[in-house]
Order: sequence, then C-alpha cells, then structure tokens
Amino acid sequence: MSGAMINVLYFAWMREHTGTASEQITLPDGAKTVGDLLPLLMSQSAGHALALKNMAAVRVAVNRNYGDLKTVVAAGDEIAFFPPVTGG
Amino acid sequence: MSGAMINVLYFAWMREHTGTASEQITLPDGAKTVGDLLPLLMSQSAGHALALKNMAAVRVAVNRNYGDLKTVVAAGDEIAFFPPVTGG
Amino acid sequence: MAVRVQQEDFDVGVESRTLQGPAVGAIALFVGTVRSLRGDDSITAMTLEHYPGMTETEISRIEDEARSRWPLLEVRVVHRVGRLLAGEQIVMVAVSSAHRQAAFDAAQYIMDFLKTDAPFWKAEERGDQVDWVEARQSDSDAHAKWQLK
Amino acid sequence: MAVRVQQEDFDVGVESRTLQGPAVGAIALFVGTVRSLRGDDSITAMTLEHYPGMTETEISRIEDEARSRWPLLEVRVVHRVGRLLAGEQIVMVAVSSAHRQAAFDAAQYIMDFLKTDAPFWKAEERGDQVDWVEARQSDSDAHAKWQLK
Repeated sequence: MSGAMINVLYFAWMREHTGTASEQITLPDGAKTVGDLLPLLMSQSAGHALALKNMAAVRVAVNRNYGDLKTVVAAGDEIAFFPPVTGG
Repeated sequence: MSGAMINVLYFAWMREHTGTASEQITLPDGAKTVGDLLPLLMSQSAGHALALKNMAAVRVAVNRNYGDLKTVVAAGDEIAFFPPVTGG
Repeated sequence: MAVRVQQEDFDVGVESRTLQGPAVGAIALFVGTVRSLRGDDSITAMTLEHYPGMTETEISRIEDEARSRWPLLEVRVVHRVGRLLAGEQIVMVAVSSAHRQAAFDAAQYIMDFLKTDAPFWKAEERGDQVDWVEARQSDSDAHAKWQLK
Repeated sequence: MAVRVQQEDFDVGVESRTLQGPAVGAIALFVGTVRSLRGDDSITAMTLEHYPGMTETEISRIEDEARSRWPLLEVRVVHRVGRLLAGEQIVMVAVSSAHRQAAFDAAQYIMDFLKTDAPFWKAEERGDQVDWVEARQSDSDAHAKWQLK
C-alpha cells in the first residue's frame, strides 16, 4: 500500500542544516505523534540529525499551530520545525 | 513713589470670568505672597471675585513655574491663574 | 527643540522618521485625536488654548524627567492649539530608544505628565454650546501611579 | 485583514490615519527598526524569513487576545520580510481606542507576544558574516509578565 504522506517544513538555521525547506515523508507505521517522527527525520542526513538533536532548542507547529513532541499527527498534516522566533 | 508692578494672567474660564487675559497691578504694600494679592485681585470686578473665590480649583504659576498661595512674589513677576489643565 | 506647539497639523510618518538613528531599535508613538462620539453624546470640534512660554518649559521638564528614568535617544512632542474638528490630531509624543520597553514606558510617562502638568485647556463644542473641559480624575491617577515606581 | 507581511516599506503616517474614527481618542504605535550600533559592534543589514500562513494566524490570535483584554477599535500589524538595511523599519503595531491606557497596553502586549510567538527569524550581517539571531531571554520575560496580570 502507498503510505500516508505528511509535509515537513524547516526554517532559519534548521533549513540550512537540513538543506531543505520542505520535504514529503511517509508516516512511519505506528507513528502517532511528532516525537515518533524524529528517528525517521534524523536518518535523512547528517544535517537532519544535527538540526533535530536538541529538541529543547526547537519549536514545533502542526498545521500552523504550536505543538510539541506529544502532538498527534495524521496523514496530510503539515509539521514545521524551527528555532525560537526572533522577529519584531 | 510709583508702586512695583506685577503682571497677572488668566486662562480658560478664568479669563472669561475676569474678562481679561492679562493685567498689570501694583504690588500692594506688605504683600509678600500670591495669597496676599487675592484681596486686591478680587476687588477688580465681580467676575474677578467669582473666578478667584475657590482657590482649591485654581492652579498658580509664578514666572512660568508652578507655585501656590504661599509662593513669594516680587516686582516684575508674572503671576498666572488657571484651571486644572486639560490638554493632550 | 524637541517640543513644538502649533496650529498646523503634523504627519506622524515624518515625525517618526526624524527619530531614527544608528542606535535606534524602537520608536513608540502616541497620537491623541478629537474624539467625537461620547456614549450618546457627540462633539463637533474643540478649541485648545495654552500658556505660551510655560508650556514649552513644562514639557521640556517632563522630557528631562523621562530621560533621567530611561535611556532615551530622541524625544519629540507636538501639541496643536486653536480650533480642531472631530477626528483631527491633537497631540503626538514620540520616543526612540535602543529597546522597546524604555520607549513604551517613556512615551506613556510623558503623556501622563503632559495631561496633568502642561498648561493647555480644551473647550468642546456640542452644536452651539461651548464648554470648558473639566480635568479628569483618571488623569490624576495615571500621574500618581508613577510616584510609586 | 489587520495583519500584513510584506517586503515593501510602510508609512507610519498613512497607517496611523487608517486607524482614525469617530470613537477614537488615542492611537498608540510602535515601530521596530534595524539597529546598527550594538555597543562596539555594528550590523549593516538583516534578512527576515517567516512561515507564511502561520504568521498571519498567530498575529490574528494575538490580536484576538488583546481585544479580549482591552476595548480596542482598530488594530494594525505590518511586518516586513526579506533583506533590510541598517535603519530601515521592520515592524509596526498600531492600536486605536477611546482612551490612551488601553491603546498603550494593547500595543505593548501585541509587541511582546509577537516577539515570542510570531514565526519570524532574523539573520544579521556584520561585514561578510551572516548569523542567525538567538532568541532573547528579555523577550520571554516580557511575555511572561502578562500571565501575572
């Protein structure tokens, strides 16, 4: 069967580390939360592993609302990872 | 001898009551403070008496600095009487 | 001089740009306008009178006090006098600083003291009726709160 | 929509006038600018990136929170993105209300939450060097103080 897809976004230095602003991934079997996605995401490249290794310094949004590692994810979701914001 | 003159200013409704924005008066003999001027000022007209009858509702400035009835006055001073301010 | 009393209107954009500089990161501005609607009531215009000479002295003194409390870069106060129609701008206070907290606090401080200490008086027009505005207790309270800090 | 994210500069005077209305007596504005001087250091430019879609959602949410706390009339937020040179305007928050306290408080509240919650990121240029800005503890503190009120 074709897996359920989710869209993953990276911003600022996380985008530079991963080398990508946006990637489609297949939701791993049994993955229910943002935290469950991390092993797959970190395996994509050394840059991914570096970007995601300290999640205390990273903020998460699911479908453009703030979440955290325990936020539930489902097919079609947009998951974003980014550093603490510095606008204004 | 010609008396020592002071300049007295009125603003807002006090100007309307006294009918004058500015008047020169001779410093009365023995007058040392703003309060000492009040009997003379109030005798100028019924409107003056009305304007100055409730000094709790009036602010005083001597030479463009806030003062009160006990502020010392001298020849050449500019004494202003006005209601609480309402700018801004 | 950072204080101007004038009949003419002012442009907040132009004033804001004059506060800019290499050390500026934050500009806080306040604009007071002639509020027409007052519950069921409405005013059509107001006339502002002031005490020339003392006004500038008082506002400069307030600015000096603000500068002694916060690290400010530029301060600009413009206050109009004469007859102003409903909706027109009355006053602008603008403050620049490196960071926003100082700029916000100082702008508010200057407005609070301007309201209680700067010698301006307003007369409001409701149709044919003209009334001098009475001083508001809330302005005295806003002034008093700074003594506690 | 009261929130705009754009590359182009904005005119504070024009924005301020659009907040005017018959019930408005007070307009509080804040403008953030690219501060060049940083002690002995200086920056020449910065580049701002954001999360399109989420930015507008977050700022609208912050506006709704502010409206639930204060009786506001108009709220306008303009935030620039892209490369901005030293001295340029970055952000404007403008709030109108009947009275000044609500306008001041709400403008400050919106700025404090925008700083911690709106998904923007800055990279600063010092000569040839480009560094992502780190989040400041003082911004988290400014955000946290509103929880106590």
